[in-house]
Amino acid sequence: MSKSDDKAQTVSEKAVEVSSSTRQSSSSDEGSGGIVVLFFFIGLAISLIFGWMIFPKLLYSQKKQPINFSHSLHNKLVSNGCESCHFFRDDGSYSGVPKLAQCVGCHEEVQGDSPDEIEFVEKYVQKGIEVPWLVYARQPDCVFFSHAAHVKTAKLDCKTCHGYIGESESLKTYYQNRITGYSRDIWGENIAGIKKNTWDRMKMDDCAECHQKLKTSFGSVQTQKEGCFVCHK
Amino acid sequence: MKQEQGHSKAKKFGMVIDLDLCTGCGSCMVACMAENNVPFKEDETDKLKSITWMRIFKFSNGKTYPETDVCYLPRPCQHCEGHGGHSPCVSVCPATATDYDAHTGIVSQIYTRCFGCRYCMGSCPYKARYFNWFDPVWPDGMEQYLSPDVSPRMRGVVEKCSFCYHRYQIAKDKAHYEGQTEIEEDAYQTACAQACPVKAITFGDLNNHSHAVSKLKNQPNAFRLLERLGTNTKVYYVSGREWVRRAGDNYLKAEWPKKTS
Amino acid sequence: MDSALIPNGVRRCSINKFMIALAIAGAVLLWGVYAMFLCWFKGLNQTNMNDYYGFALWIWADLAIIALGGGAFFTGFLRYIMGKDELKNIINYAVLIGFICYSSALLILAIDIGQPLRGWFIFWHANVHSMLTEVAFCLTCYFMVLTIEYIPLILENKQIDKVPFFHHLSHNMHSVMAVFAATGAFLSFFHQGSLGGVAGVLFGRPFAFREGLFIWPWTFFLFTWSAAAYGPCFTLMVTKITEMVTKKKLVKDNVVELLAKISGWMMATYIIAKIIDTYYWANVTAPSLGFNIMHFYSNNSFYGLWILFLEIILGGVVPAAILITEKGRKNSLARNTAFVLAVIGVCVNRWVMVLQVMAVPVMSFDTWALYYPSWQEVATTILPVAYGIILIMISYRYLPIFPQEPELNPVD
Amino acid sequence: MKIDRRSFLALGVGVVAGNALSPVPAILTDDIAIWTQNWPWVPVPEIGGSAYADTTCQLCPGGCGISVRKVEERGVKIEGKKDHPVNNGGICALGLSGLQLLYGPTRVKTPLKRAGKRGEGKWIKISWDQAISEVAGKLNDLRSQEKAHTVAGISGSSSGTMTEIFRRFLTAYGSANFFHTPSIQDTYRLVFEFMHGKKADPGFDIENADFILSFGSSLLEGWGPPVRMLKASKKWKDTATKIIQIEPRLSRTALKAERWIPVTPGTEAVLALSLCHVIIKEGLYNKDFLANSTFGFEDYKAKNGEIKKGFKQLVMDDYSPEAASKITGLDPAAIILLAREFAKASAPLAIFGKGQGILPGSLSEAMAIHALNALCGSINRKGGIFALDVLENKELSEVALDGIAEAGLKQHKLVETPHNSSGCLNQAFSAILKGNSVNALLVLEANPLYTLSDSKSVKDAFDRIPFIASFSSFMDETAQYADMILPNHIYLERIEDVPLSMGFPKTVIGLSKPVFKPQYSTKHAGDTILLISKELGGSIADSFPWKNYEACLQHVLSDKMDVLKKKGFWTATDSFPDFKNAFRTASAKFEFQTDSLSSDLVNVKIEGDETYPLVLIPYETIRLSTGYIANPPFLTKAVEDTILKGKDSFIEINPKTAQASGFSEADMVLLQTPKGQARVRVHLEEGIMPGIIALPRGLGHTAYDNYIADKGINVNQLIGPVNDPVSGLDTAWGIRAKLSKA
Repeated sequence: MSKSDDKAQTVSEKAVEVSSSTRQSSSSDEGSGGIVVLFFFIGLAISLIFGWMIFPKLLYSQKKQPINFSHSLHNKLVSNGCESCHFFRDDGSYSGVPKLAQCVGCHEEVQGDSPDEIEFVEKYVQKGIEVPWLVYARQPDCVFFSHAAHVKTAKLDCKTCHGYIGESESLKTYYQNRITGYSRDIWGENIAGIKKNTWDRMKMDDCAECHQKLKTSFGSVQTQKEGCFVCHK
Repeated sequence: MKQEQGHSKAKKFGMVIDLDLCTGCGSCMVACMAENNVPFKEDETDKLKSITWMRIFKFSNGKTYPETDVCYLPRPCQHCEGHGGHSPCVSVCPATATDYDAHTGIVSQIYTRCFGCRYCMGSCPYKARYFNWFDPVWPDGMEQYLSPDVSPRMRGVVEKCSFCYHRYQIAKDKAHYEGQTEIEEDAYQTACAQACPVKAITFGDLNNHSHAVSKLKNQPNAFRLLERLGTNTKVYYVSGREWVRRAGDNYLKAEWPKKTS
Repeated sequence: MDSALIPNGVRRCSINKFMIALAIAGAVLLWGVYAMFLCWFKGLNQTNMNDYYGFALWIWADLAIIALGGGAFFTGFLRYIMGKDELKNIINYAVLIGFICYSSALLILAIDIGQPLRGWFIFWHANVHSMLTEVAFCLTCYFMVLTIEYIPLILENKQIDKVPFFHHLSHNMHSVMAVFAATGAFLSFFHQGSLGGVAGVLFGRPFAFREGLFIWPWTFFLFTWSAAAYGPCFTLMVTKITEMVTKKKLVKDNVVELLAKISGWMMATYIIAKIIDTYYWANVTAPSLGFNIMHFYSNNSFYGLWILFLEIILGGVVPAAILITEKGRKNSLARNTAFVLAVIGVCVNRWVMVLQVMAVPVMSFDTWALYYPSWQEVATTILPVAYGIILIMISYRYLPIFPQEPELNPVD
Repeated sequence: MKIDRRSFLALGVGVVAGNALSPVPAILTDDIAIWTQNWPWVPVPEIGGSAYADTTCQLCPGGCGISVRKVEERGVKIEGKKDHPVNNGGICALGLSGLQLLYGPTRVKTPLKRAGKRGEGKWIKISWDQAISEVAGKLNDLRSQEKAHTVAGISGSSSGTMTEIFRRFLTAYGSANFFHTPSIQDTYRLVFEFMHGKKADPGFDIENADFILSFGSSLLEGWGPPVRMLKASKKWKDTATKIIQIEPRLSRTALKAERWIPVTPGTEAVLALSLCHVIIKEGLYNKDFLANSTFGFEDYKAKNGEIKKGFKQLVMDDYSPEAASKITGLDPAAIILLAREFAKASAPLAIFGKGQGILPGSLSEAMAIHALNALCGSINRKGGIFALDVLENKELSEVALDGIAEAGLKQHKLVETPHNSSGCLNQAFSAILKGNSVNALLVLEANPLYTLSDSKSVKDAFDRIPFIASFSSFMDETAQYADMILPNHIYLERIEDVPLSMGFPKTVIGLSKPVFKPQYSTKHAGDTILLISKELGGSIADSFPWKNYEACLQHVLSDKMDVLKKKGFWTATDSFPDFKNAFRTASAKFEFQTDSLSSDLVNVKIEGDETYPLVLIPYETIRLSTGYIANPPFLTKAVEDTILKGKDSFIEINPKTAQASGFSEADMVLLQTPKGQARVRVHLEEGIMPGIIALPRGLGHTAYDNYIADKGINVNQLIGPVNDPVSGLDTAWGIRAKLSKA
C-alpha cells in the first residue's frame, strides 16, 4: 500500500471514532434530560423541608420550668395586678422575677392543695433555696431596659411586650437557642421572624420599630435614629 | 437638625479638670476600672496593651534640676463633638458601633456591634480607645465583684470611657419612676469625679447654666486638648501654669505666647 | 501525564519538576495558614499590634497589594475602553494578578478584624459616613468582577473548552468583557480612592489628614491615580519574573513598552501631583495645625526624611523619568529597574500612609511608638504571596495566559 | 433509565438552591454572630437590687469612711463615705481596690498547717478546733517548761482593742515580748514624753496652718490619713497656704508645694536647728511662751549641780547658717530667708518625719523640729501641732496572773530600752540572732519578713524560731514562712474599732462593721485568741471573761459603741489646757532636751563607706501599698511604667549622675549596697538630687499570687537598720550604694 492510502485510512478511522462518540453522547442526552430536572427538584425539596421544618426544631432545646406556676390564679388573689409581684424598687429599678423572700410572704406554709405548691414549699421555701426560674423575656447582657420608662412614663401595658402570660394557667416550655443561649421569645416562634402581635418578637428591631414611630427626636448623629446608649450598656 | 427638636433642651455632658489640683494619685484611674468592669492581666506594665479608660499622663516642663516641674494630666475619652457630632472616631466606624448622641453629647461604644477593625483607634489623637487583645479573665472568684450595670467586653472589640453613661441610665430610671423630667447635677456624676480626693474633676451639663462646669469652662486658664484639630472636645483642662496650657496643643515657635482669639 | 490539560502549541516542564515547585510553595502557604488559625482561635494577641498600632503590617499589605493589583483594572480600561488592542496580549495576566491581589486582600482583612464572625456587620450595619464601608463594598464588588473576568480564561483550558456549553459561555463572556472592564474601572476608581480616603479623612491625625474635594480628601485621588500608574508596573514586573523563571519570552516588547510608556506618563503626572500635595501639606495644612514638618521626621529612631526621598524621588521621579523616555523604555535593564523602583515606591507610600500615621505622636506630651510585626503577622502576610505563586503556576501551566507564547516559542 | 454524573450535579444544585430559599443561612449567620456576643467564657454579672453598706477602711491606718455598693449579696464597688470627718466622700486608689482583696486569690481560705519545708508552700487544711488546740498545746508545753517568756507576739498596729487583747493575752500568758510594726508614732510619743512629759500622739492642724515646713514628709503620698491630706492640698491652694517641702526628691508633695528645697538627706535636723539659730538671733521667737512656759532655753543648773548649756546657747554656738550650709548644702541666705518666713507666719508648722511615716526616724531630729515649733509657739494652738492624750482603755480590768506568768514577766525581755521598746522590732530579731531564744512567735496583721529592713537577717532569725503562727488573712511572706495559719476575717467581714492614724488633729475612732458574711472558713483573730486562752484555761482564761470578741469590744467601747454604730465614727472632745497646765515634765514646762541635740546625735549616719559613692533612699508613692496590705491588681495597673516594667524595678537617678557613669534610660544596672544587691533599670529624672538614687517601697513581693509576686525589688533587702542611740528605733533613712553595668 502507498503512504497516502494508510493516511486516508487513519483519517477515516478518526472520523468514525468522532461520529460514534457524538452519537453516544446525544443518545444519553435524550435519556436523562427529565431525570436531571427531577433530581434538581428532589434536592430542592430536601433542603426546603429541612430548612423550614426540621431546622427550627433542631435550633432550640426544650427546657421545663423547675415547678409549674399559674399566673391567672395568682392574678386573681393579688390587689395590684402584675406589680404586686413584679414590682419596682425604690431606686426605680425593676425587680423582675420575684425572689423567694416575696413568695414566702404567703407561702410560709402550704396554702391550698395544688401539688405544685406543695413541691414549691418543700423543695424551695423550707430549704430556703431560690427557684431557678427560666426567664422567657431575658434580654442579653448588653441591653439596658428601663421598665420605669416604659411602664411609668410611656404608660405601656405589660401585654405589649409580654403578651397574655399574666392569664396563663401554667408555664409554657422554655425554648433555648442552642447557639446563642437566648430564649426563643427573643427571635420569636416563627423561624422567618414574622410576627402578628407586638409581643411575638423582642429583637432590637422590634424596640426600634416602636421608638421610631413614637419618638420625635433622635440622638444618633450617624443613623438619625435613637441613640445607642438609650438601650445599651 | 432633627435632634434639636427634643422636648427638653439637648444636654452636653462634659468635664473640667484642674491640673493644678491634680496630684496624680490615681484614684480616678482605679475608680474607673472598678466601676466599669475593666479587666486586668498579671502583667499590666506594657501600657500599649493595658486598658485604662482613664489614663494619667505625666510630663515635665523640660527644665533641669532643680527648676524642673511636672504635670499630671488625667485623660478620659474627650467625647469630641467634631463638627456636628462627626467626631474623629464616630465618622470612621464602618458598622456604626460608635456613635455621637446629640441628646447628651456622649460618644457611645457598643461592644456587641463592634467587630474590631480598630479604625476608630487610628483616628483618635488622644489614644483614648483600647482594644481587647486578650480574653478578659478574672481570677477564680473575683468575677463576683463585676457590676451588672456595665456589660463586660469580649476579646476582639474596642472599648473606651463612656462618661459612666450607665449612671445616667440609672438616674433616668429613678426619675421616670418618680415622675421627674429633669435629673439633678449630683444625681449623675462619673466614678472618677466622685472618687477624686481633691475634687480636681468636675462633671456636669455644659449647656446647663446651673451646673458648675458651665462656668468653670469659661475661666481664662481653661483650655482643651488639640483644639486646633477641630475635635471640639467636651473635656476642659485648667492650669495657672503657662507651660502646661501650651502643652495642651501644638504651636509653631512663632505662635506662642498664644493670642487670645 | 497531565499533557491532556496543557494548552496546544506550548511546552511545559515535567510534571515532577512542577510538583516539587508546587510542594515548596505549598509548604510556605501552610505555614501562613497555621498562623492564620492561631490568630482566629487565640485572637489578635498573637500579633505585635497594640493600642497605638491598631493598624499595622496587615493593613499596609492590603493597601499595597490592592495598589499593585490596580494593573488589572487599568489595563482592562486601556484595552476595552481606550481600545489599545495590543494589550490583549497581557490583559489575561493582568487579570490573573489582579484576582490574586484582591482575593488576598479580602483574606487578610478577614484575619485582621477582631471578630471575624461578625465581619458581615460592615455590610448589614453599614455606616455610610465611613471610608472603610466604601472600601468594603467596592472591594467585594470589584472582586466579583475580577472573578467574572478570570472565568473565561479558565474556560479556555483544552479539556473544559471541549464541553460545548462552556465553549459558548466563554465566547459570549469574551464579547461582553468590555462591560465588565468598564464596571471594574468604575468600581476600582472608588475603592482605590476610598483606601486613600481611609487615611486622608483622619482629621485627628495631622500626618495623614488632607483637605480635598467635596467629601473626598486629596489622598482619595492620589491613591486611585497611583494605583493606575503603578499597578501596570507590577504586572510587567511579574511578567518579567515569569519570563525569567520559564526562560521564555512570553510577551512581545512592543506590548510591554506600550504599557510601560502609559504607566510612565501616569506615574509622572501622579508624582507631580504628589509633590504638590506634599508641599501644600508641609507648608499649609500641617503648620495651620501647629506642626512643623520636621516634627513628623525627627525624634525617633526610624522615620526620617529618607523615607520621603525613597518614596517620591527613588520610587516615583526616577522610574517615571526612565519610562517616559524612549531610550529608558527600550533598554530592558533600565525598564525593569524602573518597574522594581516603582513597586517599591508605591509600597513605601502605602506604608507611610498607614504605619507612620500611627507612629507620629499628636499630643505634645505623647511619644513616638515604633512597632515590629510578630512572626504570625509576617507568616499571614507571606501567605498570599505563596498562594499567588501557586495560582500563577497552575494557571500558566494549564491555561493559555500568554497568547503570544506559541508564536514566540514555536514547538518544533 | 440511566443516572449519570449530571443527575447528581443537578441534585446538588437543587440542594443549594433550596438552602438559599430556606432560613438556614440567614439564621446561622446571625446566631453565630450573636454567639460571639455572648461567649460562654465571658462572665455575665448577676442582676439584682443594689444597696450601700457603710464601714471603715482598714487598708492603711488612715481610717477613711467607705460605702460599699452591693448587688444582692455581692460587693461591686467601694466608694468614699460622704460627710466623714476624714475623707468626706473622697477615696484613694487602694481603698477603691478593696473588693479585689475580698474576692482575690491571695486569701487564706481555711486554717493551714505546714506540710513541707518552711516557705515551700506545702500545706494541709485543718479544722479550726485542731488549729486552736495545737497552738494552745504548744503554748501549754512551753509554759509547763517555764519558757513562757520565750513566746513573742508581733502586731501590725500599736493601737486599737485588737492589739490590746493581743498584748493582754501575752501578759496573761507570761511574756513581756510584745512588739508592733514600728512607725513614726513611736518617735513622736517619745518626743512628747521628753518635752511635754506626757503620753500623747501628735495632731497636725494642717488645714489651718498658713506656713507648713515639711522635713521630707510625703504629705501627699500616703502620710497620715492619705485622703485627708489630699483634700488639705486643695484647701492650701484655695487659701494660698505656703508649703515648703524639704526633700532630695521631687515628690508629689514637692510638686504641690510652693517651694521645693532639696537638701542633703539626713541633715534635716541641722537645718531645723539652724533655722532656730536665725529665729533666736533675730528675736523672732514667741517671747512670752519661751519666758513663761519653757525650761532649758537659757543655760540651767542640772540636778548634779553643773551648769548646762541651754538651747539658745547650743544653737548659737553650733548651728549658724554658715555652719549648717556646709552640712546641708543649702545657701546660708536661703536658710535665713526661710527662718524669717517661718517665724513671721501667723500659724507656722514644722513637720518631722520622712516619707509616709513608716520609719520611726531619729529622735533627736524629731526633737529639733519640735523645738522649732516651740520657738514659734505653734504648740496646742490653731494651725499648730497638738499633743493628743492617748486614749487609755480604763474598761479593761487588771490582767489575772498566775505564778508562771509572774515568773515569765520578770524574765529579761528580748529588747531592753529605757523607754517603751515594743517598736524596736529590728532589735528583737537581732537579739534572736545573738542567741536569745524565742520558742514561739505569734504574728497578727503584720508582715515583718517584708516590711522590715534587712529582710535577710529577719529571715535568719525566723529560722531560729521553732514555732511561728500567723493570723493573716492573706498568704503574705510571713504567713508563707509560718508553721500554722489561723486566717483572720478581712476588714470587710469583721467588727473592729479603728483609732485614727497619727497626724489627725482630733482623737477619732472609726468602727469597721462586717459588710459581708465571711467568704471562707476564717475566724476573727479576736475570737481565735479568746478560744486559745479558754483552751489554756486558768488565770489566762480568767483574763478573758467575754463570750466572744464582739462582746469584748462592746465592753471596751461601752459608752462609745452607740455613737459608733449610729455614725460609724466617734470623736473625742479633746481639750488643750493653757501652757501653765499643759506640761507634765519635772519643771511642769516645755523642756528643750539639749543633751539629745548635740551634733553627734542630730547627724544620723547611714551604713556604708566611700567605696559606695551614691546614696540610696527609699521613697513612697501613693500608687503602691507599702505595708501589711500588698498592692491589689488595680493599683498595680495604675503604676507608671517608669517605676515598674515587666519584672524590673526602676531607680530614679539624676541625668547628670547617670551620665557620669554612662547609664542611659532603661539601662539594666547592678545596684549594690552593704546589705545586698539587685538588678534594676535606670530611669532618668530631673526631679532628684545628683548623687542620690531612689527606689520605691511596695514592690518585690515573693508571696501572695501572680498578680503581686515577682514584680520589682523590695528595697528593704538593700537597707539595714540603724538604731537610734536614745530610742533604739530604726532611723535608717537610706544607705550608701553603687551602680555598675549589669
